[in-house]
Amino acid sequence: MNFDLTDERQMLQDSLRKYLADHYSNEVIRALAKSDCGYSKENWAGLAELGVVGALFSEEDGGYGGAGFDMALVFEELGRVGATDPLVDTAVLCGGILAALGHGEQKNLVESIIEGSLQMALAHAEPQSRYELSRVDTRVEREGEDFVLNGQKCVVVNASAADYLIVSARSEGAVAATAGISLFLVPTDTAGLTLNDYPLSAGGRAAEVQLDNVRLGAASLLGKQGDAFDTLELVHARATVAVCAEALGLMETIRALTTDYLKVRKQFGRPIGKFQVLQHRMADILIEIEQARSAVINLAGHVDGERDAREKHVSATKNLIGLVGKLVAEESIQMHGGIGMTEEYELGHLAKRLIMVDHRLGDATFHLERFVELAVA
Amino acid sequence: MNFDLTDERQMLQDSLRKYLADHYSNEVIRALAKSDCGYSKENWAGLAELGVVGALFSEEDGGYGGAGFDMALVFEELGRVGATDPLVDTAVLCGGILAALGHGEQKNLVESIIEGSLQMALAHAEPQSRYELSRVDTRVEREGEDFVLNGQKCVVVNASAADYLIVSARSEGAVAATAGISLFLVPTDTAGLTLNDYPLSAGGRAAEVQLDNVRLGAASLLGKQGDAFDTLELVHARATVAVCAEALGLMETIRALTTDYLKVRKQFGRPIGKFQVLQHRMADILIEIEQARSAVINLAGHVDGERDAREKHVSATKNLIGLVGKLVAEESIQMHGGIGMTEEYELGHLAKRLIMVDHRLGDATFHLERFVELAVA
Amino acid sequence: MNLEYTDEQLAFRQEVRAFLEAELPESLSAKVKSGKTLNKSDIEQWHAILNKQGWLAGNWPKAYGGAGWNAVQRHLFEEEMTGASAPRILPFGLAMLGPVLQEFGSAEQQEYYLPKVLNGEHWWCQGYSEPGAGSDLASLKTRAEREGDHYIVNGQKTWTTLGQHANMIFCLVRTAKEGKPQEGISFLLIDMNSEGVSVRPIVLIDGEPEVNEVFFDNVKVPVANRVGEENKGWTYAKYLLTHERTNIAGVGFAVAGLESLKRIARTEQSKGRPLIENPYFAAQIARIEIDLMAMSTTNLRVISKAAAGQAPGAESSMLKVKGSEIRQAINALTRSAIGSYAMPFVSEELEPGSNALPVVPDYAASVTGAYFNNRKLSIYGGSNEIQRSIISKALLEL
Amino acid sequence: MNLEYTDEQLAFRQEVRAFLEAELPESLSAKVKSGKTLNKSDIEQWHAILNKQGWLAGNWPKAYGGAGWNAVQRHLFEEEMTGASAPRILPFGLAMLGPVLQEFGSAEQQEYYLPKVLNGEHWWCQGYSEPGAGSDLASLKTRAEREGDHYIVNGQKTWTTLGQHANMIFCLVRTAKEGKPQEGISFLLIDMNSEGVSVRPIVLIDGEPEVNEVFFDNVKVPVANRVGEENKGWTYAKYLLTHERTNIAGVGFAVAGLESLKRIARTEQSKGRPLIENPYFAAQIARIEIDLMAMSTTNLRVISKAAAGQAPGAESSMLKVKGSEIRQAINALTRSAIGSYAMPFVSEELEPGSNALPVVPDYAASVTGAYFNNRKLSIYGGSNEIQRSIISKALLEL
Repeated sequence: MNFDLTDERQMLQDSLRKYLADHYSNEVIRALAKSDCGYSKENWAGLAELGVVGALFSEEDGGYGGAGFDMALVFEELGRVGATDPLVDTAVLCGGILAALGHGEQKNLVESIIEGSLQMALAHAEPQSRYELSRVDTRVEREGEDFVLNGQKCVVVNASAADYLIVSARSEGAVAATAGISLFLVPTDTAGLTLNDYPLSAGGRAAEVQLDNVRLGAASLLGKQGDAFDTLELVHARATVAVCAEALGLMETIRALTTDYLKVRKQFGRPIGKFQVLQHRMADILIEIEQARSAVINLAGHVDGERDAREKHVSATKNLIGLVGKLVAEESIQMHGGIGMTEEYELGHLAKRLIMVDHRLGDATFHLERFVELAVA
Repeated sequence: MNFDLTDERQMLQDSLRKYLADHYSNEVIRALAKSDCGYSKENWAGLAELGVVGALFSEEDGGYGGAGFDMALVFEELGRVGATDPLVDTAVLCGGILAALGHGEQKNLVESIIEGSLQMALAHAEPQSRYELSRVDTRVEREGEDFVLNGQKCVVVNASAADYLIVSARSEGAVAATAGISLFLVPTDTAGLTLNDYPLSAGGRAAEVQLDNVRLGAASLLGKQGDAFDTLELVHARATVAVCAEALGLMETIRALTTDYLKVRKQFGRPIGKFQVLQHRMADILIEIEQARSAVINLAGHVDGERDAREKHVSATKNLIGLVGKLVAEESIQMHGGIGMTEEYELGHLAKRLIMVDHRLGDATFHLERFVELAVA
Repeated sequence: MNLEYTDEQLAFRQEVRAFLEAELPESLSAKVKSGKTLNKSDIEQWHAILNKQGWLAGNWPKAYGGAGWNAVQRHLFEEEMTGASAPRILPFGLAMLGPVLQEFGSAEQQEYYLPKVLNGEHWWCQGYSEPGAGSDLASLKTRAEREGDHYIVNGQKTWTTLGQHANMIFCLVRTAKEGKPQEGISFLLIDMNSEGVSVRPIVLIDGEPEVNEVFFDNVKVPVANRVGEENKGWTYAKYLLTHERTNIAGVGFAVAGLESLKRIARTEQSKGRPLIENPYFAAQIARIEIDLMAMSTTNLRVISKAAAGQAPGAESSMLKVKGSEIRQAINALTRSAIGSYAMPFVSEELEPGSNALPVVPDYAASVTGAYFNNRKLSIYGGSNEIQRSIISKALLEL
Repeated sequence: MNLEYTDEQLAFRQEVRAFLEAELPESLSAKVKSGKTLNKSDIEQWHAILNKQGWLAGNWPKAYGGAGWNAVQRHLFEEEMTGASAPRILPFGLAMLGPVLQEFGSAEQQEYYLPKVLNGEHWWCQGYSEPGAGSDLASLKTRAEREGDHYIVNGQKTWTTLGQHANMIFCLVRTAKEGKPQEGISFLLIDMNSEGVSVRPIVLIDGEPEVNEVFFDNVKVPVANRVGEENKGWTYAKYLLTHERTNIAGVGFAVAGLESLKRIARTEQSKGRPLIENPYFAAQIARIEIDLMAMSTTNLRVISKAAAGQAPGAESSMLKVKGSEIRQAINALTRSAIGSYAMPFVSEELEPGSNALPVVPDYAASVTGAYFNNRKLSIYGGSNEIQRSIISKALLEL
């Protein structure tokens, strides 16, 4: 049992923290968040050069880490500065799928991701699927050697900046069956693919994706036909480590901002941090952030292990992070008062990102129900 | 729209409050609560003489009121002093059933209840029924003109002091069907009836009731065979007004005790009521007690009306009272500190009664689910 | 005890309902229902319709052109308004300034200003808060120095809601530095077109410029524009805050919000069934609905007292806290209900008639913005922390 | 980062487990499992078994007859103990007094008292709290006046847990009135059989006489029974409170409590199905379990730091607050789980071997009592309010 960072991870944390301090000031981040692309391609390249993208992949896959604790480290740091880079989408989700299922040239794309020269997006969720991973209504039909896809995907983060989408589609089985789901590697300029791109309230961009008779060659299939669910579940578990660690980083910065504000903001002749009510509420926030940190550690420590324990921790951690994130965001805005409501103060961007974590990969309610199914009943 | 008491109810409140002040001191109540019978027969007679029991019955049934607001008034006052008299059991539940279903001599018993000369208990709940009114596993078989009952009833409040039990039993239908439930008037000395009597932690007594081939004459049937559910539901709705109003009275006294304590108890050189944290928590308690009061008013105002609105308010109010009761009891103990944990301080008895309200007639969780079924989904 | 309205009250409600059915433009109610942004002319149009009916100022006495309704009538009116998705009446001139002028203004001020509030010639905004003075309102620093017939005003106000549309602002300003902070404050009416007044929008976290900063740089304000006595403004301000608390619980908004949430939860799917049938989600709706049922009755109890002439005291604070908590809980659960469609921020979708390709379901477009915007409910008008302190002092004497 | 124990640690756990399997009397574990009351001889029996193994004082150095375990070993031992439903080791002599004597006691005191703690000759209880001094411990009033070789002690202590069984009490007493309240306190060891000591049981709201008042009426205590210097007792008391905080989170109790809750919820029925399958109930279990999973890891993080020699500071306060909240939530939900069987109070059913006809299911008998009794968790050992103040001062510097 050891909760210290290894020397290698400590070095990564130090260099990443320094890079972020130099390139991810709050002003820069907030401007980038609303830019056409939603993040900075230069910064992305810088992260890749630093080995940050590679840290999310195992040595076997050409990276330098890839364990749960590597992801937790990287994303906590990114969260601390409120970064909007689509590392979850390109690297953890799509990179993870390519590493697991890619064959031949597909697998080479992992190298491009690690180098920072490739952007990707996972087009999996659908308007009616509500976080349920196995609910896929997009259809794939075989026509000769080709695959033809029809359907609709929603809130595909990073889609318009992506070189490729990975698209899920069903060839057989009921709409929520785990069997029968396949994944395809689809260049974003493929005919029949329509992207309706838009900004996200917490920064970055996403798109609604329409698939109208999208015809793909046999080589576009990732892994075996109808057999993608286990990989989807695994990469979503890994992505849950990422977004939960990001949330933790966000909480830490928000907590620090709020504590600082309580010391300088005066009302009724004294710093508001001298009011016992706010002291005790901050103490509760601190306690809950420690809970969040422990939940992230639990998930990071189990994500590389066997499936049942892994998924139990996925749902436990995502539920807890969703609830604590809401508490921290709402309480920090409340304690700031009016200033906390303004777009130009740095809290706003961070609080919005923190709230939005609950809308990715299943919210607190979804995972509470899932935890009951996995661990209670 | 009028939230004032009518003159008649104001008079009843005044006289009841005076009687309780004279006869229901906290010391007396706590001693009685643990006595062999669980309450005082003299006090009961006094209440009856005052017209308090009669206030729970309509004029048609020989009483002087019987509306939801009459019950709310009476039970709030009884709650304020922490009274343990089994008025819910004898008058609201059993008296209500007799008034609704009784024929001939059975109905005359209502008069005895109003006079204060008869005690009763409702033997309806069973070890597996968990607040579900229609779940009755006790069987009744017809043998000639007689009825023969077999089964087990649990936590029958006031059973051993009762002259009669009203016992529910099923002659047909699945175990949780609303149709097929009958009610019988059973003298407590009937052969085959075994009472295992015990004290309750919040005062008063109850018994486990065993029915082994309890043979009853045809005249013991209340109403029509198999047709008792609607009446059971109605009297339980009325009993819910009673226990919720009792809870409200308990909350008011507990709140006053706690506020007083905050003013006299000193720590760190000043009354603990000067600490902002406790002030704000007391403010929240006050807000929630107002919620509780409104919930009781809502239920009292709808209990005499049509079934759907009535039952929606039953579950809404019982859920809210359960949650607020727990908050008020726990917070008041916490703010008192050690003294609040002791049996000899008056808070303990009141807090226990308040907590135990959630274990009668369905708890907060049961009624949340029921409210969803009745009003949300 | 009686939860039912009198026949008279029911008739009044029927009258309001009929009026709204006939006169509320569908173009406006559709915007309100779907959470679209109302522009200036929308608000002016609706105020004009109400004014024509004599119902714009329900709380004003008839002598001043108001409807002269009692608290129950005002409540019924509010309830019907929110139920019909009518735009809300802006409170600044009508609920806030009007009563102050009627109580403390000179006859000239009443004659000059009150009709202009009603006919829309004056769009008022509120100049109370300052950057340094939030909950501690009395610590305000904007100063007005007397020079002959004028005050010279310098300073800054903030959180001025819809100040971008206003041509008039009522302000608390400091006219004396001695004594307690409360004692040197005066109440001034300032033309926003005066030289030296400038307005800067503040974009809130929902992305909308709802509030503003207002700067005063040597602004000349006639002494005649002072309401009441010099240095007595705090009294008038407190009076105003009491009146602002009409409908402080926001029951109508909560009821409409809950209905909208249920509608969405019937449309959204969870595992192939309507979301509302999911027990884990339904339980959260039920908890809010149960709280709202009780709070509505608390609200009626306070209204009933007010209609009988008893001034509500700390009960208003209780309604403020519980009311804002319930509305915020509804906003948060509605955000949960729309799932990943809470993430997009497509401001064009809030503008009716936009040509942008729709991204999210119509019911989802305003949900995230409303959630973030309504965090203000527990901050403004005296934060919930201030309200709790009021309650513990007034009702518990702690 | 690594959540797994080392091989060495796993071997230690195995050793503990094997010992408990072999040596823990089934008669004791059955009582613990069903929440029955342990009597004095039960506790003495279990202490003697542990002492024979050399494991009674895990936290003491070997030189004093302890096991000399580090924080991780102590944690593993606790975990196995609660997992096996072993009676808990009473903390008064072992976790509280022992470390104080080892750090501040004279050689004579160490030689005289420590072996008697281990062999059970002395049953210690704690004389800290007083009726007027709860969270404000330093305001204590029991006074000790010097007369030659003795102190004459007068005053009253309260909340003395299991004082009815004790023959020794360690007390904080006031030996000087000057200066800050903390400065005039001394730490005395008092024989409960001394003339002038009397004990009065306090029945708590669960109906059990767990705690006591202890009165001192001109009690002669040899000066040699003072630990450390006169008027420096506050320092020793604080040291003791730090040591009391070992296992402050109560993870083992929470884990056992949650398992018991789930077992009950699998037995209890709701609408013809096991209660645990009811989503409204299961959701509440799940929330607690998720919180407990996280808190267990927070606990391990603190233990891991302690094992590495870093003294836990305000982290203990965080564990105290969260740990007590989780345990109280488990108690409350278990009470809900047993439905109307929470109402009976049949004290005989808590006594094993009672001839009374059983009223409630065996698993239900102690549930309501435990719920009420464990309200103490957020009150004693520094109330949760005190802990929050410590956290905000130490970690947030507010």
